Amino acid sequence: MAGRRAPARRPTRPPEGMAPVAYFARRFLFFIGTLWAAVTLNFLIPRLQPGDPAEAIVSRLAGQSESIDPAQLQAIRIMLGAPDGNLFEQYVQYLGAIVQGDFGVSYTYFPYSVTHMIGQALPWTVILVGVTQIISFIVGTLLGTWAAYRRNSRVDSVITLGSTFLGTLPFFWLALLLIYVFAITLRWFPERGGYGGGSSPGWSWIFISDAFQHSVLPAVALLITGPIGWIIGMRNNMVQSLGEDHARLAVARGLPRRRIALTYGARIAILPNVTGFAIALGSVLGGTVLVETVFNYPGMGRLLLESVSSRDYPLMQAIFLFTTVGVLVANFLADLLYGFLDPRVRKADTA
Amino acid sequence: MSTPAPAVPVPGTDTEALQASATELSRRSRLPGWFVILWRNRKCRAGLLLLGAFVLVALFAPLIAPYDPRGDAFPTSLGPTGGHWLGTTAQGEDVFSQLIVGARTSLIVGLAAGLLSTLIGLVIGLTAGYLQGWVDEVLSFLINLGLVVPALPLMVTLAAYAPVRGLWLIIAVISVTGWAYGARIKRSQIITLRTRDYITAARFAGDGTARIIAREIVPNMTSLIVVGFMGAALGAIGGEAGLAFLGLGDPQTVSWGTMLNQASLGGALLTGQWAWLIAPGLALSLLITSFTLINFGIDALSNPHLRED
Amino acid sequence: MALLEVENLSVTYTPRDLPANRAVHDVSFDIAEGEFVGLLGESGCGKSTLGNAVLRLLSAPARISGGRVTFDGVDLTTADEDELRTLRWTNLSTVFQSSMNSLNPVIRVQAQFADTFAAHKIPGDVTARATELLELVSLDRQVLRAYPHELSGGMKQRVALALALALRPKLVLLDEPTTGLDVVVQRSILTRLAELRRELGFAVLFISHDLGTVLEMADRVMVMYGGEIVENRSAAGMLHEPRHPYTRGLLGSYADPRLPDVQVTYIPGRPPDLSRPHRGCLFTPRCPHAEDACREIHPELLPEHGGLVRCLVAQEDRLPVVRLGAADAAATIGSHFPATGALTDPADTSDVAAEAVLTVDRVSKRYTSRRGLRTHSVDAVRDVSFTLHPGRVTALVGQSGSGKSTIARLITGVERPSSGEVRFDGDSGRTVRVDGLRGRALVDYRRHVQMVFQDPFSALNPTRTVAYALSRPLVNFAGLRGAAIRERSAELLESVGLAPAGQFLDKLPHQLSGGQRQRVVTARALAPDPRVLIADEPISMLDVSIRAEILELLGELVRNRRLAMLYITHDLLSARLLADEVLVLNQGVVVEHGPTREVIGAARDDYTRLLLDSIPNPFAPATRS
Amino acid sequence: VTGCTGTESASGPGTDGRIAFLDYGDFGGGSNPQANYNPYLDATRLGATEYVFEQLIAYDSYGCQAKPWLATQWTWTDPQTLVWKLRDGVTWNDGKPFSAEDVTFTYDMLKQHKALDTKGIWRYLSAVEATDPKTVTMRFTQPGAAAFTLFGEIKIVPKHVWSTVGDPVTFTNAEKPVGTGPFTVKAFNPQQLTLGRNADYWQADKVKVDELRFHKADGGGQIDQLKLSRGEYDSNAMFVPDIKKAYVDRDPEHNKYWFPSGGSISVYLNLTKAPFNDTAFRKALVPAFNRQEIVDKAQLGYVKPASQTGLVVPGQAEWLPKDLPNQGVVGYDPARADADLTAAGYPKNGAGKRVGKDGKPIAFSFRVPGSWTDWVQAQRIIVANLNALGFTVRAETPTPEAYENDRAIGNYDALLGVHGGSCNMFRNFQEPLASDQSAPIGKKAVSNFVRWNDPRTDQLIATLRTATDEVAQKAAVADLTTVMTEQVPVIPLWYGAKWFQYRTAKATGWPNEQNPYAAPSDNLLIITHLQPAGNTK
Ligand SMILES: Nc1ncnc2c1ncn2[C@@H]1O[C@H](COP(=O)(O)OP(=O)(O)OP(=O)(O)O)[C@@H](O)[C@H]1O
Ligand SMILES: Nc1ncnc2c1ncn2[C@@H]1O[C@H](COP(=O)(O)OP(=O)(O)OP(=O)(O)O)[C@@H](O)[C@H]1O
Ligand SMILES: [Mg+2]
Ligand SMILES: [Mg+2]
Ligand code: NI
Repeated sequence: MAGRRAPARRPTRPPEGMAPVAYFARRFLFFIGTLWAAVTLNFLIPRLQPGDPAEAIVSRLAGQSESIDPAQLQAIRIMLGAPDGNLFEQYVQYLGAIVQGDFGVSYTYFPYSVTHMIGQALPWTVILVGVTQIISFIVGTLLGTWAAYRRNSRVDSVITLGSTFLGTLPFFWLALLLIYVFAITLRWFPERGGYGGGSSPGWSWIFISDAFQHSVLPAVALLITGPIGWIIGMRNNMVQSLGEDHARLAVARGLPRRRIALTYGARIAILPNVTGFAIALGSVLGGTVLVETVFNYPGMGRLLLESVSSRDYPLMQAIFLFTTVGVLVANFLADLLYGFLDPRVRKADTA
Repeated sequence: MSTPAPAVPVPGTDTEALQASATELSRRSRLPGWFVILWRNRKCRAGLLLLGAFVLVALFAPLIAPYDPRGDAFPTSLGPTGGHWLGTTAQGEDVFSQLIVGARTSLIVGLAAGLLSTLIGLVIGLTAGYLQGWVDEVLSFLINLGLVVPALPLMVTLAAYAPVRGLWLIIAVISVTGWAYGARIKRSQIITLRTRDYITAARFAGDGTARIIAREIVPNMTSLIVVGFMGAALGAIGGEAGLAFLGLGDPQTVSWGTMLNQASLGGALLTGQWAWLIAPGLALSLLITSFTLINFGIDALSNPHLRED
Repeated sequence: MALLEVENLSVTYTPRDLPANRAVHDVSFDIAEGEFVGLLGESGCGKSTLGNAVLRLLSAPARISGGRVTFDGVDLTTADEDELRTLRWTNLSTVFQSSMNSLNPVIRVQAQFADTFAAHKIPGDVTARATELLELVSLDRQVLRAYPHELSGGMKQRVALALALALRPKLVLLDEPTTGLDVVVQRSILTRLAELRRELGFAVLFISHDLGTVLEMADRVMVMYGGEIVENRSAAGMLHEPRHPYTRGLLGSYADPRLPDVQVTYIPGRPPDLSRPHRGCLFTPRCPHAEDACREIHPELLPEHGGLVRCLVAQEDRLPVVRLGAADAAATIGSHFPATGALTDPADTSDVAAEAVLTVDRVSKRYTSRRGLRTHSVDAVRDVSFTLHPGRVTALVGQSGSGKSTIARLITGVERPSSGEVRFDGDSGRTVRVDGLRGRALVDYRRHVQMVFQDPFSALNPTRTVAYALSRPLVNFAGLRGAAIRERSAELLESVGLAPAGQFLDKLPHQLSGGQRQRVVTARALAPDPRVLIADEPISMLDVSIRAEILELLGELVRNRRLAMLYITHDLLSARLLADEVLVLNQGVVVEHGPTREVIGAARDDYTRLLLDSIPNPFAPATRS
Repeated sequence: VTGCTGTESASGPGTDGRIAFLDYGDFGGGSNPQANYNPYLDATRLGATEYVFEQLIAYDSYGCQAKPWLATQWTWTDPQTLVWKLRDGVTWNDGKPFSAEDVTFTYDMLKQHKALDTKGIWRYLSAVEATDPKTVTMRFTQPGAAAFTLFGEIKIVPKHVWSTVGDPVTFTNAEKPVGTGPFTVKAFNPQQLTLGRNADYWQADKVKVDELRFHKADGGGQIDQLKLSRGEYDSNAMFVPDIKKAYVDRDPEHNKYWFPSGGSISVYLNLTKAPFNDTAFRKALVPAFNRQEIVDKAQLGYVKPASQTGLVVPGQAEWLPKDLPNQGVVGYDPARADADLTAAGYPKNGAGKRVGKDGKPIAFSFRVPGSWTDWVQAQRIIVANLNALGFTVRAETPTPEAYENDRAIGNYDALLGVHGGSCNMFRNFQEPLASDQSAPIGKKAVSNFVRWNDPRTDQLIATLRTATDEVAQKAAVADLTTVMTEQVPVIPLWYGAKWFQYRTAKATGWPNEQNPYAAPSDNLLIITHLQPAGNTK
């Protein structure tokens, strides 16, 4: 006998008589509250730690085998300027600046502003990671669907086992091998960077094709490891939903297998993945530290790693803020979207 | 109307089959139920065996490893030879010994961080989902916060700022950044479970909240919890390796991640020491694969329907 | 050639952790075109399994272990998926026992119709056709735009029925399509079904426990026992001259509640354990006419008296003759079984001597829910008052959705009333306000007040065995420890007719049939030996014989242990048999309240009369077509 | 390489005995470099500034010799006055003539904007004046000899451009930077920086390279090492493991390297704690470390064991006292260390543990930054050496930040530190040893992290700062090296290396061990020495 699920009861404590406006206002307040908390955390995390950006810069310049020139340290301290006031005043200033969209000047790229630096890195990350993320999701979902549809067949084994093995290869390692094989040995693709040394960034055809060639290997690395989660998740969910009575009845109704797989399996099985996907998309803004590092890709991940290691507070804070807001917004949208996709969802509970 | 079919034997001629399944039942019942359920799934069995092999290697690492993993008395940058199956590092350490000992680190990190973050997620998710009300509001807020604070960046930051980088720091960092998603999923799951009639029925049977959660709700979430645990463990193993690869790991520990990092720094590609570079990567992948394979059997734990095939 | 031919079909469950179970054994029957065939049988005897086997919808661990099913000349047991697919629904459709869950939760009703049409390449306007189909089952076209969760259980069942008829199939398999529906709705659906069948001419295989309905509607009735068909004859023949002792027993368990005197019997004993080998006739241990030969020889299903019967005694014509056609039929047939199993309606002991143990005082409940952006509220219960007394049973009847379960939840403290109060008079004469109880106090309260949940599919934890479910109240309230728990659990199972108990204790809910689950739920509620029992439809999925037996068990508890009971039901016969007084609820309001006999005998309220009129009466020749 | 589009074949020149282009390694500016040719923004400027701007003198920082550059001549008229004669015929690359105005403007700008004075030149200067268009006079607040080497590092910028700049601190100079140097910026994107030869350069005849191409690389990872080994760089400066096998052997004819020594890497003992405050104890430890093993194992044999004197030998050997055996490099001699320790009052107890004056076993921690793997490797050897002597030493590997912080505030027992290695003897000793560079425990010390506080050392350092004549300077340095060997404020173990790889396929004339005319970082000196390879292969 197939799984019977008790018809989900309405919550026992419904939000009595709450008007829709109030409901949205509440959700929005919740959103703002989380945003504020995240922003505050982003302010505090770097500041609560010991360390001096000037020292970090100088020691990076000097390298580990050279002694540090105190005069240089002094000059850099002056250049960066010490933050004014106590922590609270700094916090107020910080909030004020954020509201105005002013993130300050980057320490590592002085005198370029943080906004400028993020503007440089963001498109690369958004395009590379965003596109591969979406492709991973689509491919993963399709493969997972296929595997569940052909459960226990050879296709299922090939998909699940194959993707399991490939997908769990450590991804920086995979990246290295890809570079070695396809860039260094075969010389099919450039070995790193977002574009070649000779081309100048812009909307020219040459540049775009150059950038595309440079993005192939990192994209492949991301695509090999990306879909596994979606595949397994989708397959598991779908196996479950295909075992339910409504799917059994669909069989009895003589619906084509494909139709059953899609509307009675995949359509339901995809729901739990929506939030995960939204969060994944939201975190695209943070880039992928590892891939970008291995491929020297000029995206947010590498910028972040650099800002952290050289204690570039303004840059670090801004990147944190970006990723946080990205995930938060994605999360918020996913919640709203979920209500549309899953008619059963009890709106009060998705908060 | 057709005439009834000719006589057939008395019901129960397939006694042998019945007997067989009964003896099998008793033979198996000595093992814990969850294990039997997992063991039945072919892929899951392969995963369990693989994981078991890793665990054994990790447990007996000092016995298996031919040399001290940090002993650097050998010629440097050797390729695979009879004495050094996977060659030596640029410092003259035996790669094979490091690989064996590194299994320990990866397993410890995976299990500890997986457990820790699952536990945090479970406690917070379950409390929020079960109690609801303002507790839920507060905890949901925390969960959301944990969710939006970017994990890897935070991991990088914490690892970079912590004064001393021990293995436990890495574990703590990974757990602290990794619990939120699980908590969220568990919360929403428990919200759908807590209003089921059988939960109310358990209250009628006089069970307390703690018992209801532990005995009625959790079994229905086993696959979710275990999958969450494995996800966290995988994340931790990969995370440790990634941090180590970025140079943010604990250089004192021998782990596959530090091996990769050192292979990379030590110019394994340059000197053509493929074994040094490939071995830890493959080992890492196999370990993670074993987890994913086990995952195939997990569903049957909380969905008895899936136990039959 | 018949439309459906089933030959020597056997189905075996081979679960991994339990002994294999021959749920269906060597079953053969035919259904001719346009024929309406009823399938009766004890709960758990394999009816649903047989149905699934015919549709080839069995899933592991069940498999067809022998025999053939031929539909319209096509061998279904060997047909490949494509062949099956074209056959399905255009020729052969079904409504599942769990039809409440058989609609896709994420697409609208309209889409489910559209799917069906598209799959079989039926051209034309989906909306128009679907609207027409919904009208067949008396549903508004608005329903098309709804998602399944927005419909009530009865509506979902009707949608499922409309779907089943969508392609004008030649055969419809209905597995308890109306369980859980109140008599009025049930009546209207079945009347519709009969009309449709006349119009469209499809054949029906109708699985049900509702003897009255089956006998009234079917052309021919088959009776299953222990995985076998034991009798197969025309409905009239079955009604007037049942030949198999089991059939006779079943009929003896049925009566028309509207009669002035109602008496039913049940068949003592337990069905055979199909995981064990048996010799001889499976019914022998319970059969009043069993002879030595019965213990040795397994009888064949052979023609006899114009039907088929699987009974040596009957075949050799040594059965006592009963030939009935009137209202007293059932009672007389039942008398063939020992009187131990007899149950008459309670004497009008209208002494309200005992103090009320539970008082419901002007209780109302309003639900507010949000659908999209709109909120709307339902007054599920309005201003209801009544009392429960030790040693008395109060029946609560009423339409589906009238608020019966809501009252049960309010009384047991699962939910709080929006207004009014519920009071309980505890041991020490202390009165507690139930609507204010929390934590420990609530647990204490439930030591005395237990509830049988309406939906046995959700009231049992799918991951917990029967033994665990039963052990909890025994540990918490009865204070049992160790082996005593299992012993007492087994006793409880036996008392609700699940025997041998050992076979059930280690089963998981999904390995039980609907009726078996329902009895586990009842056994659990009885475990703490409560003073008040709220039973929400405790017998809706049981066959009439077990119904009678459980009613007797409950009746005994009421009489001997001075149990106070609120008995919620759609089944007026059982209300009549068990209850001292009846409350009729309509849309949350009590419309009639009085001693059972009075309410049933001389109903004043229109709605109550409607309820009574809807009860099927197979014995009234007028209703037969 | 497929991905490289653009200028690959575009540059025409390269005939008539010149080199068409050379491929160099990284050009600074972080992982995502932005156009920045402000020569004073050390942290963020791009490598091109080295070739666009010039200084008054070019310092050969290997041999520690000043070469005339924009200035042809300089004289100390008194210990506090220095007069520069500027070179004739020098023009800015926009055609404007170079004059003393530019020099005074530059120095005055550094005075006004402390953030630009990364060498701290105005710690010594009091005024810079143009006495005539070709003469600049500098006045010092005190005898200024100690500051002399710094002049080699101050790039001179054109007044006519920089005087119009609002705030030179945030000036990126991104559009066609104007300088006097041998190259101009030809093209830039974050992946590649291309410099073109300045045909009007004042010694244009010496510059044989038409184009320099710098390629973005991040800290010399595997990929860069591979590219280097395949000969894709004509010159680079990065760490390469097993360089002989990985680089030289791939093309022994052309692939060369030279790793001259940099600063000393030494054991820093916290001198405020016992037993490290005991000179005899420290002195006994000098032979306790297996420097050769560290060099071989942790440093892949690329460097040399360091001299206890604090000087870099053999480069600075002429500053050493003549009678010093083995130039102050002490060999590994655990037996002697053991004997000396016991003699100093630190015997081993029954359990083989070395005990302090208080009779308790001596246990302490030894820290190195965790991410510096070669140091971690060295740490292992050091700890093993110490434990072999009966100490109980914990190896700790904090993050570089934590390490730096604890080092500065004196919150440590023992760690590895770097000092010295420059041509400025004053700095070499003042930074690690002068008491004014120290601070109480808990406060950040500038650079005297061991907290050496010795009046005689301070006095010698003061002498070094003021002495303009070489004899006095040498005497002071010799005395300071004696302080090092006798009082052992720190224990140098090995010299950091300056990585330098070069190929002779296109160009010859690179500095190397045989011809160490410049350190690898002396870009102007090198570029004016390069010659086309005899046969262009
Ligand atoms: N998955 C299973 N594993 C083992 N036994 C099962 C399983 N499902 C059902 N059974 C057993 O098979 C028998 C027949 O079940 P079935 O559901 O066909 O009964 P039914 O006649 O439809 O009963 P009801 O009237 O209560 O619905 C029952 O005894 C039941 O316990
Ligand atoms: N949690 C809830 N939220 C909103 N409405 C509810 C809720 N529970 C019940 N209702 C509504 O209250 C009414 C009464 O429901 P209830 O379950 O008490 O009916 P019932 O008499 O038990 O019906 P049935 O015979 O079908 O079991 C129905 O209209 C139902 O839709
Ligand atoms: Mg059934
Ligand atoms: Mg109800
Ligand atoms: Ni290239």
